[in-house]
Amino acid sequence: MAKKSLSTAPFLTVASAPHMHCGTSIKGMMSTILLALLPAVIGAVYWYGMEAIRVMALSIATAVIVEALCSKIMEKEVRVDDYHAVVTGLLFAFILPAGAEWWLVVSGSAVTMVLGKMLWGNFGGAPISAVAVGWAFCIVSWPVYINVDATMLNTTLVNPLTQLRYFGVESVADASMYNLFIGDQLGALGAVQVGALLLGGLILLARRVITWEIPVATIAAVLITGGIYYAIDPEMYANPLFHLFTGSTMLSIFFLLTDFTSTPNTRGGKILFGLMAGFLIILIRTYGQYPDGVLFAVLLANMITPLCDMIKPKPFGAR
Amino acid sequence: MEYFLILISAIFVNNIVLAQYLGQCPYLGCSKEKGVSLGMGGAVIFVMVIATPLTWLIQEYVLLPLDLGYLQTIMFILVIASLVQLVEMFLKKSVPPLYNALGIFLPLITTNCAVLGVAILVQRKEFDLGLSIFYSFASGLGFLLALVLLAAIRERLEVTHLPKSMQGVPAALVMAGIMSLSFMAFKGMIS
Amino acid sequence: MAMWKEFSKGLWAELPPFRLLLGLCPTLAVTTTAENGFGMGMAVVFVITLSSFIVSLIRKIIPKKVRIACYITVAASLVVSVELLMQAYAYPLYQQLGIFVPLIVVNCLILGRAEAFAGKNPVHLAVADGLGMGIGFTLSLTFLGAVRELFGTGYVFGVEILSGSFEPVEFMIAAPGAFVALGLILAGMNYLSIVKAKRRGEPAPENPSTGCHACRACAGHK
Amino acid sequence: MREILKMIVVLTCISGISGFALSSLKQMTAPTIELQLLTFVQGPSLKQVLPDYTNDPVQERKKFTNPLTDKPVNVFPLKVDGELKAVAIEGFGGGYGDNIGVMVGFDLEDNKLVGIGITTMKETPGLGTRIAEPDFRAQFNGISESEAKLKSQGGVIDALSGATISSGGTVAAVQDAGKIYSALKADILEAFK
Amino acid sequence: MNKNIFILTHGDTGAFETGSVPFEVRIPLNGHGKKAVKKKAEVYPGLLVADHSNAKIGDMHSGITGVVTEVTEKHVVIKAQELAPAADGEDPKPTGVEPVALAGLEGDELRAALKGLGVDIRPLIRRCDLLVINALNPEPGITYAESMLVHAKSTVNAGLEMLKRLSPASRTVVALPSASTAAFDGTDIAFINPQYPNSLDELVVASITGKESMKGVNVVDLHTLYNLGAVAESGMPLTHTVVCVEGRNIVAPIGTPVGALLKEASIEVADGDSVIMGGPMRGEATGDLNKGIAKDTKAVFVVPAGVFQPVSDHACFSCGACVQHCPSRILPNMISRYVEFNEIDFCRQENIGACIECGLCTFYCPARRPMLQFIRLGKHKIALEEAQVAACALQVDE
Amino acid sequence: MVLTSVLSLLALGFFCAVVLSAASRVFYVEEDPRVEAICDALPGANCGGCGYAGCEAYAIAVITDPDVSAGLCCAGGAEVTVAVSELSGKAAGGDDPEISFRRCVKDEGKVEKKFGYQGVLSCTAAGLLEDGPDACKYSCLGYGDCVKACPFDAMYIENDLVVIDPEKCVACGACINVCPNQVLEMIPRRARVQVFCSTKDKMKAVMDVCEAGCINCMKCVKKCPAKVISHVDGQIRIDQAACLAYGPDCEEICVDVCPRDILRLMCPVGITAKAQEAAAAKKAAEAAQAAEAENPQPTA
Repeated sequence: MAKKSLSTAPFLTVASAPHMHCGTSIKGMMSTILLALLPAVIGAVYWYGMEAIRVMALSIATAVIVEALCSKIMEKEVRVDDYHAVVTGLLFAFILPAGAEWWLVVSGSAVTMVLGKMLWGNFGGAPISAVAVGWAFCIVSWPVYINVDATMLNTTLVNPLTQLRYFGVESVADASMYNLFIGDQLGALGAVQVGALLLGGLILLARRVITWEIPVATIAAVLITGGIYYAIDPEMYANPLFHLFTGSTMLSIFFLLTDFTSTPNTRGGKILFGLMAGFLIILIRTYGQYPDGVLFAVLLANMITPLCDMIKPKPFGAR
Repeated sequence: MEYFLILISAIFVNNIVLAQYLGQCPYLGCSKEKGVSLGMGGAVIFVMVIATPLTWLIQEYVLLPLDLGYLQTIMFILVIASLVQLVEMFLKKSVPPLYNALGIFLPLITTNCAVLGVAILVQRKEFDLGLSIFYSFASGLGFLLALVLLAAIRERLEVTHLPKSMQGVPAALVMAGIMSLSFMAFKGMIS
Repeated sequence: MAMWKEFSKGLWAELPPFRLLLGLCPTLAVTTTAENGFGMGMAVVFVITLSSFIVSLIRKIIPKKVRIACYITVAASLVVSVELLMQAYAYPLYQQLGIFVPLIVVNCLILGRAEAFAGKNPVHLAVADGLGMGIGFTLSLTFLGAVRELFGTGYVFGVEILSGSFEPVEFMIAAPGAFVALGLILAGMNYLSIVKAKRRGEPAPENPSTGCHACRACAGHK
Repeated sequence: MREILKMIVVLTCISGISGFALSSLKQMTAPTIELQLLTFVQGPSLKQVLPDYTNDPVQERKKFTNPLTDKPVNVFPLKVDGELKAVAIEGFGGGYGDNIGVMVGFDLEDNKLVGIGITTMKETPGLGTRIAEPDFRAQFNGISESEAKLKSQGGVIDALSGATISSGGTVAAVQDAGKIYSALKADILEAFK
Repeated sequence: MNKNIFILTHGDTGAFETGSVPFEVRIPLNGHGKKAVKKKAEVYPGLLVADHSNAKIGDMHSGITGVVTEVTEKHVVIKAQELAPAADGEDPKPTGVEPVALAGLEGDELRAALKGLGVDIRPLIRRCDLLVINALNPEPGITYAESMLVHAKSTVNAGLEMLKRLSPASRTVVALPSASTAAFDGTDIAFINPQYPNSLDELVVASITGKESMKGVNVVDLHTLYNLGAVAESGMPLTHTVVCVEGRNIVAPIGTPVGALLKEASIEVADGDSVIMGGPMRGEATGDLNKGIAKDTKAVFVVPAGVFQPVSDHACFSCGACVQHCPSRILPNMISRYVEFNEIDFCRQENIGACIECGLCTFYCPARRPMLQFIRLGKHKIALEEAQVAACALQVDE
Repeated sequence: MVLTSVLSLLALGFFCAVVLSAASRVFYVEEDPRVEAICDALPGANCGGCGYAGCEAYAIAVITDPDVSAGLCCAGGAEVTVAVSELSGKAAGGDDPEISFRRCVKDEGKVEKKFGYQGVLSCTAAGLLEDGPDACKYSCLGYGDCVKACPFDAMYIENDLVVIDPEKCVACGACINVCPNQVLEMIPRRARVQVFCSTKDKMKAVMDVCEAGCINCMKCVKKCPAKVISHVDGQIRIDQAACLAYGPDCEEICVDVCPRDILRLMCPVGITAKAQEAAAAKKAAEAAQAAEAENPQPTA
């Protein structure tokens, strides 16, 4: 019955509990986001052709290179293989006009990565949406070059938001929601693929990469605020659905406002955050100087993120 | 309506900190913690709302009749400095709880150019007395808002792996820049 | 020698806007061009030197309770003088600096130096200190202005540097650009210090702008 | 008590001395400042009014008293090769930010406007500031004072889209200058002829 | 990942196996001051090896026949071997101990007797109004509970009887998985949805009482009840316990080395694997295969290297997965950051104390941050700080 | 014009002064005179750099809170620190400067890892799991909790061990309590002998895991003529103050008797190399003299 002592004991690994993991990873999440962006990429290529591919490729390449370089300079681990630079680069390309100059794409993408991510210590630190920062930087610096109307002279599409801004609501009264939905409108190359982005958003929701609170709250706020204006005077203000289906609204709802690092975590916080963002979208579009201020709304909503996180449920044992 | 426009303008469109660069020292100095930023913001509103009508009266009844416009700066600052010191002494003696809440921020306000800035701006805009008081209150609210937002974000940045050279003030400055950038969304809202 | 020491500290070790973080309002507001930065700096040099001189001169007769009022009166008189002189002899600059000239008076740099140094030291040291601080301030403002002007317009001091296909980055001369540029310059200074310290073989260099108190280990914060 | 007395005396003295110093300085610099003001504020706008004048209108300006307000008014003669082409008068009208100052040139022959130039304004950049652009200003060239109104008011001027207040302010300033001009016309003719 | 892995019902897995006698046992001591045996002493099953000075902590007994090879603060090592037969002229060596008649004892005497038999009575006699028997499998992968209720029902019943005698509670509730058919005479039954975090004591109590408070409630789990029942039935010292080794339920002597148990279940352990004593969600990994199981070791698992991504020091990127899954409704992401940056005050503000250490935050974290470890570290630091404050207060008083 | 301006400013100045002086009388509040004195010593810039809202707040904190250091004012610099420390009665630096010291040489002892640790990179966290990954549970774990705690950047990790930079260490003591294994200790910089191990284990346990660990042989305790070495809690301790007081007469016999080289002669930390050389040269010269005195060379 007596056995010999255990043979050479293996060198075990000790970690703290729990010892299981669900298997998700940042890389996996980013791949899912890329997958969700795929329909919009296809839509962009369909409507804008090679130009769109050029802008997207340039932007992604810049983002990846900038991340690697900055990580090197900061002596941090280079983590380009988690694809988040790819996602950021692609999202940034989505808000550019298809005819953007190469230098605009490169410098904008670089600023997006530096000002929006790397200065805050790579992925995880930034309290703001990098893409929105990049866009705001570009629109302040080069308003003409990022303007879709100024850069896309050779297209037959019309930009509904510019129409609304400068020619009043009559000019867009006959815009077909279906056309807007399938992306038959002039705008940033990816942001206006409304239907494709909605599909992508649903993929993200189904794969549990994002939760329903922010998109639903934002859509609700856009519809309600827009609806109130519309109810006050349909001759002056556009249909709320029009706001939802134009510009970068859909992109923001599913991909920018749900950006992980810059948005609240608690359910109450998320809902407040979404409501705020939706409200600001309509407010900026109605009164602001910029035809499409959605990304400004994203930035402004990011500013209140820490305050939103103060709305939290009572912890276990407190009720 | 005019009051509403002034409110929106002073808080969002022409925020004294983010668009007019006034009051930077306390903006960066007192934005490390939310509680402190609330106290500072409250104290600034308090002093502004008292100081602006006083300076307005001086401008209206001393400087303009005597044609001493060039003495505006010196008179205003003298009044503000004395006022701050007076308020501080008064609170310390009479309302110690309030002093403990705001009093510690009062000495910082003497050198807060936002107070003097608003007093001068009010004159340049040629507001009447009621409007001046309201404008100073609105500006103070704008200051409070910017301060609290930055403080909340900085509290979060404290627990972030910032690059070593960004830690502290540089990160706060860049963040303030991005905040100012996002407030540009309101540009042109009131024209 | 003592005078040189007081003078030189303002030029690097205690460079006002970058190291002491004093006087940020004008630093951010007027540095849209190098020229404006320089002009503002010169105005501050004038005010701070003279105010240091006067404050140091009368420091013994000022009662403690009214010293802030006195200092600020002195500073304000000097500022108004500068304003008048600027209007008389450099009007375009006055137009540019606008409201910020009167606000020199609440520039915490001036009151700060009056309290921290001039109110306690003899005249010659106070003047050296004020001059050093003022010149350091001017240099910083000019540098920041030059950077912003260069990227924002392609010009420095009105001389075209970047030309051809360069598209001016208007962000740099807009309000947010001021914050970001200053923040990045501070970060860059920190980065340089860290790299320098590494070269000297110190593995864990101090973060110069935050200082030891930034860790809050000892700063008994609430 | 002694200390309080000292406090009062010191602070009062310092205030008094600075008041004295400042007012002296003010008096010393006042003429220079006025000249500078004219050169840098009104000067450039004169160029807008009549780009090709050859004299120095700031030096040759004459002061009149505005009979409407009893305030002094500067009138600038604009000469081409020694020949008086027009006189310029500054008028003010309420804009969005602050009063808009407009320099208006009048042809002494037919009393029509030769052009306008913006002296001071605090309008919204990109919107209201477009009143200073030549396209807008050119509308005023060669029209009479009564025509210098917005189309909505029955004049010939197109308001800038999105900057109605600024446009209105400009027009009001032109009207203001026109009033001064008509009130002072006789004196002006006498003075410059 | 599939949520099914959190289902805690596995059905009846058959009667418990009795493992072969290990080559040695390493009886873990927990502050047992007096060792009843010395090195080279001969021991037999049931013999007292260590005594605890606290009257509420059970003594330790040998589970096998053998010779003591090492006695330290932390453990008593007994090598299994046949004892040499008694020399001529001596009394035959004892091979066992006499059972204690527990039935006739009451109150303090009963407690003393149970302590002497190796039962930790402290958790059993805690003052309470409501006694809850947590009869769910404590963690995913542990399978003994349902079998125990079928094949060792008598032992469990005996334990329950004894517990009722010990505990001051006026009411007893047994918490069972929702489909269970087990019945207990004179005891209320509550059904709990058998999904992982629901089996934690706090959540069981919350589901039974509707209040998120442990005040006036004492929870005893089935494993403890079984151990108590074994003692109560036989009157013999507690020397064996049930351990679930990767789904097989083995009755093994206390102190059996983990390695021996794994060998018993024919599980190979290689370099880089983790061996976990306890459940995979809350158990402790051990660095030493020789470590002996304790009275309350419910399971032993092996996680081979590379099955799960190793934990990393990646920064939290606030995806919110932990917040979504936290049964305590706290913000583990912020707490982990605050601990990381040593902001202990903020941890308190975020209610670190409400954490019930279920481990779901770490399970779901895509950045693979060791969230639970951060939280435990934070709690540890708070405890240290409070101890320091208390020490200061004492000094001031003096 | 001059007159009006002078008069109006005079009036305003007078008014302010009267109001202020009256207020200072009416609203007089008793204050600790030291607070005022410190306020005077501080720059008064109210820059907030010290972490307090204004100079007065800091002055009050320095006086009332014993934990607040006297050296927080960054605007004032060293002179202010000296002044504040004098006024507040807080030591800016004691007579006998101390330094943090690591009682572990696990690299020399070839201490191996018991297991592969995965998790939070913190000594405290690692120490909570199975007594830490090192075979010796009293070793310096090298995850740098102390480095993070050090406010002066005076520590860094090299080869899994913490290293203390004597130039930067100011003996604030922040690192002492954060070490879960109590490896760090404050010693006088002049300390001559120090124990390089902090184990509390018995001889055999130590010999199993470490080639350089203290085996508690007690030789040093027995041999010390000053009786300043003691064995407390299973650890060798030296009463440094008493050791320094006794002086060098013992010729550091403890170092000689230690079989494991755990007690070592230390170069007094913080004394420059030049001074050491000078001391060594002096010692050599003395030794030579002594030798000469003992064996007088035959003179020709």
